[in-house]
Amino acid sequence: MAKVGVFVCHCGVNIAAKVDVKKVVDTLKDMPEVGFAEEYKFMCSSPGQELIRKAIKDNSINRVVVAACSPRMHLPTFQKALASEGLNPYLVSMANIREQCSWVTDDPDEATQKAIDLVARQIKRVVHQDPLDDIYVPMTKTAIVIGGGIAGIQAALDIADGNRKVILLEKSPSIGGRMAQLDETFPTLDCSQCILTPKMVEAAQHPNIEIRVNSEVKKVDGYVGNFEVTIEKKATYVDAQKCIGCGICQEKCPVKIVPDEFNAGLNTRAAIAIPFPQAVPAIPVIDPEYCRKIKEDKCGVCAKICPAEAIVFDDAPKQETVSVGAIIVATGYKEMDPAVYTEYGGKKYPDVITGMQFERLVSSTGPTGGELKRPSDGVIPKTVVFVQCVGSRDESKAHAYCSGICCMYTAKHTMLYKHHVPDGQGYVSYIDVRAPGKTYEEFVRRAIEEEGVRYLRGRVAKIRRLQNGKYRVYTEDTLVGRAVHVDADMVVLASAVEPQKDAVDLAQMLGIAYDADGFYTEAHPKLKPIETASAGIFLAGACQGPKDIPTSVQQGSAAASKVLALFARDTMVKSPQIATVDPTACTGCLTCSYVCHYSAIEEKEFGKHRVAEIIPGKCQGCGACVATCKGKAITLAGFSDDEIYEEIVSCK
Amino acid sequence: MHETNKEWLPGFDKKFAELTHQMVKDLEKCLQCGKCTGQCPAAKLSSYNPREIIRDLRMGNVEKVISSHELWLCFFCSGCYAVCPRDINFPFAVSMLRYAALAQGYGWEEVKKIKDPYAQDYYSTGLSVNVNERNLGVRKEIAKNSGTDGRIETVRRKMGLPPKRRVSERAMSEIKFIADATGMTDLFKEINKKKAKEKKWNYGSPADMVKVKKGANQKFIDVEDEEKEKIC
Amino acid sequence: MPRQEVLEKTKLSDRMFLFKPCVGSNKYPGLITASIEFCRKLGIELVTSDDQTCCGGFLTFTNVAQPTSTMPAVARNIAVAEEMGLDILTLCNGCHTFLTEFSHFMNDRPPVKNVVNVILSMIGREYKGSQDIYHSLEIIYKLKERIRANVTRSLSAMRFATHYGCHYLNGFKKTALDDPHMPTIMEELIEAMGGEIAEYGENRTCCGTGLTQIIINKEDLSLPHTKMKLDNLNAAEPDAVVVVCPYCLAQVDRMQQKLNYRGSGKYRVPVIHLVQLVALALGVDMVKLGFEAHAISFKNFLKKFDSIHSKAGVHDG
Amino acid sequence: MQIEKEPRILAILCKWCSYAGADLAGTSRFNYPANVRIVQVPCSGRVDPIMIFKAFVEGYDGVMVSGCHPGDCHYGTGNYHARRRIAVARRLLEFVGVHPDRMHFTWISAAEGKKFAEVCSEFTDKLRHLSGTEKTLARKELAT
Ligand SMILES: Cc1cc2nc3c(=O)[nH]c(=O)nc-3n(C[C@H](O)[C@H](O)[C@H](O)COP(=O)(O)OP(=O)(O)OC[C@H]3O[C@@H](n4cnc5c(N)ncnc54)[C@H](O)[C@@H]3O)c2cc1C
Ligand SMILES: Cc1cc2nc3c(=O)[nH]c(=O)nc-3n(C[C@H](O)[C@H](O)[C@H](O)COP(=O)(O)OP(=O)(O)OC[C@H]3O[C@@H](n4cnc5c(N)ncnc54)[C@H](O)[C@@H]3O)c2cc1C
Ligand code: SF4
Ligand code: SF4
Ligand code: SF4
Ligand code: SF4
Ligand code: SF4
Ligand code: SF4
Ligand code: SF4
Ligand code: SF4
Repeated sequence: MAKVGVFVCHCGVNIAAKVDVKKVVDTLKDMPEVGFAEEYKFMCSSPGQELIRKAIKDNSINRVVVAACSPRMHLPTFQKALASEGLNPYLVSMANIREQCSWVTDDPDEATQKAIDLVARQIKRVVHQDPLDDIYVPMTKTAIVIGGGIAGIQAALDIADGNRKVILLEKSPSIGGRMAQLDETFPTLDCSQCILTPKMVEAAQHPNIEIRVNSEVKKVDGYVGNFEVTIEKKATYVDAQKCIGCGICQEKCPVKIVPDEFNAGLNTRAAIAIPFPQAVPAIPVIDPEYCRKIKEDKCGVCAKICPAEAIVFDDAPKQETVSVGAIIVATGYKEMDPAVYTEYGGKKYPDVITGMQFERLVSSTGPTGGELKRPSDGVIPKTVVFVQCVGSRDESKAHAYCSGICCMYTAKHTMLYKHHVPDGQGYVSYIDVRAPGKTYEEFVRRAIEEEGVRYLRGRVAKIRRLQNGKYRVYTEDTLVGRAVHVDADMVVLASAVEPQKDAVDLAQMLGIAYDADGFYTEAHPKLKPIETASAGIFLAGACQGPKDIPTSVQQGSAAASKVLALFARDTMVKSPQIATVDPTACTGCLTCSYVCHYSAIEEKEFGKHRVAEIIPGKCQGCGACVATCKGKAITLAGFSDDEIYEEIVSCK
Repeated sequence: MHETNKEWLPGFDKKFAELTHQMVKDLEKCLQCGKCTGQCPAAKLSSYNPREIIRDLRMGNVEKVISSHELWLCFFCSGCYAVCPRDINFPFAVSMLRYAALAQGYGWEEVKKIKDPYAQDYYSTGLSVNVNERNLGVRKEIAKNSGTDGRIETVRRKMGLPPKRRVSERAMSEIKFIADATGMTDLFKEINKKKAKEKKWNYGSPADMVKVKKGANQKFIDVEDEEKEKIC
Repeated sequence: MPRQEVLEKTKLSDRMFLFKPCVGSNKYPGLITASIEFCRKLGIELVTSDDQTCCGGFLTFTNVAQPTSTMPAVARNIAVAEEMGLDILTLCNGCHTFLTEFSHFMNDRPPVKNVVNVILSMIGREYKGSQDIYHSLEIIYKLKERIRANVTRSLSAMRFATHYGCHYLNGFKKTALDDPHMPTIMEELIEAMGGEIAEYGENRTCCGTGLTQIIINKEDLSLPHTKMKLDNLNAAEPDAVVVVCPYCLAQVDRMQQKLNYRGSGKYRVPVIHLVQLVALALGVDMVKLGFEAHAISFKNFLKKFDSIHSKAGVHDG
Repeated sequence: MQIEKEPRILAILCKWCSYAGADLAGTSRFNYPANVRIVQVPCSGRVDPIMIFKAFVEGYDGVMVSGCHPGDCHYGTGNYHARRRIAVARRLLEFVGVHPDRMHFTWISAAEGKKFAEVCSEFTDKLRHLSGTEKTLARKELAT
């Protein structure tokens, strides 16, 4: 038998000035459910709470209604009071007679009347409330970081330093990501490799980090604390255990026509190659599409010459499943292929290149050894036009969003250009310069004021190659309203930042959300920028949206701290206000599973039937499934039909 | 700088409400990026600037736009639409704006120029192009090339065709009916009678006014000089 | 739209309605005869009707008539083809644009369509919106392999520049067969017929007709613009320039004469419509090509063409 | 017991945005009609059309459902589910003879206390102007 204790608060004068508190108590104390009723000046104060504890002890009440402020304010306070007396904390309910009554009603009579009504409803409701137990979930305290760019490396290092094991998964042959390809970096112009390489080495040598390159996720099962991730390692045809990284194989390999990804396709490399000199690990991989041994059973030079006998031509992909408690997704971005920009020549003009290609052209480890020569004829370009927003802010051809980093790297490019070609003239075609980071605006001003770069406000309309080998770049100088053109030796397109090609596939494997463009969606854009809607899966770096290095690193560290916070406990506590399916009522239609944002609903066998089952670790308690289920087979603890309908019905 | 009246001119909005409201909505998408103007053939040769016209419309300077010479410079090449990152169909807007101009009494001298060769022919022959070659130079060339008198009628006959393309009686009576019933005929008459209002505005930045562009419209430059004070 | 999708949507039938363009009829009659003849060779019958008039849409976009007047005029022309149950083949970027745009407008807005049909009912016609409207590029490109197989007068050693004009590729940038900035279909067609390509930078530049600029601002805008284009074209030294629109044809052809007359240079690149070129390669009777109606002479062109063919021992079919 | 003749409103509010918005109306002392009764749900996606029918059967004159603004749902997409379900519910209401305007669906964020108070007042006004007959009819039908 439910015996409800009712406690009405004055909140100083906040409530009592409008609501006749005494009348409330007097009216309600005779309700059959009520076993005790009392008023007090400040219910949330220690003496106020003591009142509840005492009533539980002395009057053996087993349900509590506190009529006071908003439950958002003090529900936890009163739950604790119940718990301290051994009563289940979910057996308390609050009537909000301050925010919803005394503060918004003019007339004292009306207010009192409303308060009585509000409290009565909670008395009716609390009777239907069930005791609930917090959910504890055990967990595996190893994390996996998917993607070995700067964001992933940073996250892995921080978790490892926090003394937890972490697997750093990278699909390419080396960690480092896009940052490894950059020359110097804004806003300080320090050399990218100089600051990145030590981190890559540190990650490789850290006892808590296991780097797995050439590997991809194939399947993800489980939920926070207990994920099962199936990883596939691609065939590389080189035994990483044996290889000593001498590089003789790539020197001797006769097939030298493989487009060099690291150099953004500006040159070619051998069929067996270490991706770049500073790669971690520095172990070569054979490209089976080009290797003559694999394709036509000829050659075999590398195997003959390898001092470590590391070449294995009969290599095959291998799968393995690992158990982890948390996942960080740090798969980064790719640069858009500007081929759709036929007005800029598509891919027809050899000297119209992308930002990344420019990075490689000025890099000392690049195809020209750091000498800036244009691709078509090796001439040093004396006039270069840098075109911003190519593929960004263009919903017609590519993306509506702003890529965020290209304004800054274009300013950087103009400076690098001036450092390489002091007598050259750089032009930038822009719409708006977006430079809101610390010292960013100053950086752009430096390009304009000190390096004499001409910033032309107007989007490039078209590029035409001239007979003399120059490129005529047409635009409007919108600040004076005049159609103009510049004859350039080379054009650099700031091509948009795009999600990886397989971004959506991975998201679907992980059960995380992604936006219309394919960037992963954070749980809340402001307050949960690291979390995904799925517990235990976190985001870092440019896979969530275009980002520069500082922000990618910040997010890597933030994701690591989320993982460490999760791992600080031995088990996970979850709110018990989640949904459960009554398998005897469920028809197995699984409509509920379509509305669940957290993929918490799965199919299971129940006798001869197939029914829905809700995974407690995944359910977040939104109740969307409850409203969807036609058979009323689902109950949401804390917000059951009984509880809500009682509130609706018992209104007078 | 801007007109005080930020609304469409009275009458115009009522008549073309559906079209114009959609159009104005479309123009709101404009990024003012200038890609359109950068490739516009008319902008290259004159003070015409599609981006600026959009800007003016967005700021409510409607009368300035519809009373301008520039409104009548568009080639309708749709190059601006082809490059526009927001898919703004500007030539369509120009066409509508020209109706707006006419509704307010501007631009009649321009449509008069078009009406005479094309519309007149349409009304009398069903085709907007006449078989008579007005340009004697061309006729001379054709005569040379074909060994005839250079008239298209003759060439057509030589090809085994009737002297000019036939349009059936029925077709003629039908299009005349449509023209009469829908007010086209009246409009043709009106075009003849209309006296154009004097144009009030013209575009062009101060830089354009000092520097005569190669091949640019001399007439406009003159006007610009007169109007300089008004603009600055 | 990717090219493949447009091609799949393009339906070939053995009878089509040839929508006669005004300029094509009364200035360059070869366009119509060449079309009929080459299509006949490929097994397609092109049907025309004397009930068809000027498309009518033109009058709207030149602002000499209100859309409320031209909408029924356009619908009437489409209805003529619909009555025969034929899809429409246009030879003019303008006809194609106006017929397509107006039919979309009416199809998307049943009330407008109804009003138009009230007017049409008074002349005993009805606009249904049941037939497809095609640009000649779509049909000819779809016929590419058939054309390749039926070439009797190869265009080999002849160098052609192309001019696609504005309204089809630009105006229909989302639905046209090719890219508005870097189209290649005409080049592919020319190469399929054995010809060579003369590339020039201003390929995608407007011819200068500018719908109305040839009238409104002829001297100040249209002419200088066309001159600029022609100068660039001349530098590529083509044997002819191929167009897909009679308005472009008229502008490029006639303005050369005008500029020559004024002594502003020497311009003598013959201008040929794609249908004439296909007809030429497929061996259609030369008279039917109507080259004699062009202002710029085909004399040198044909001299070179004939000399190649007599060398190769090929004779007219 | 309610104030005679004043329309009675049931406001079903999501816990994260709209309930907090109602709280803010209180903290900011934006008065609104006293006949509004609030029921908290975790998410507007929890709202089942039956709740709305139940409310009309129980004699409410209007039902208001509010969740987070599109894109702001704490649970990602709950408010979109709600929007869809409410659209269906509205048609059903019309079918059984309840004026569809007696149901109001809106987005109120945690920062929109003022909006909450305004919506309550405007909705009350609107209900005052709607005649009661068709609702009574509906109640009879629903009850049987
Ligand atoms: C031309 C250019 C110049 C730039 N210059 C600067 C600069 O000067 N300063 C600056 O701050 N920023 C600059 N940036 C931005 C910088 O590159 C990014 O901020 C940074 O690389 C983002 O790091 P990330 O780790 O998030 O992603 P990435 O560097 O893209 O790394 C992601 C990694 O994940 C791997 N991966 C992807 N998918 C999978 C998968 N499914 N499974 C396993 N692994 C996967 C990839 O192979 C890659 O190694 C520049 C960008 C460009 C394009
Ligand atoms: C007009 C305006 C509108 C904005 N709108 C948005 C928006 O729409 N969206 C958005 O994302 N961001 C917005 N912002 C930015 C947003 O306000 C900041 O990003 C955010 O408040 C930063 O949070 P913070 O905790 O770093 O600093 P703060 O909010 O400044 O908090 C710092 C706290 O530290 C306290 N403090 C300071 N010194 C000491 C000391 N010595 N000892 C102890 N305590 C100290 C201060 O009293 C203060 O409470 C806006 C900013 C402005 C100015
Ligand atoms: S030759 Fe052998 S040991 Fe040396 S890098 Fe190649 S595979 Fe490794
Ligand atoms: S076997 Fe393949 S990888 Fe090795 S040297 Fe020959 S081609 Fe190169
Ligand atoms: S960052 Fe700058 S260049 Fe890049 S898309 Fe945004 S505005 Fe354009
Ligand atoms: S200072 Fe503020 S207003 Fe100015 S550009 Fe930066 S962010 Fe924008
Ligand atoms: S919607 Fe209800 S009946 Fe259908 S599967 Fe889910 S719980 Fe079972
Ligand atoms: S309550 Fe929400 S999170 Fe839980 S199972 Fe149902 S829909 Fe999924
Ligand atoms: S190209 Fe489009 S978005 Fe850019 S200025 Fe022109 S109309 Fe505006
Ligand atoms: S359609 Fe008009 S505005 Fe657009 S590019 Fe052509 S001439 Fe310029």
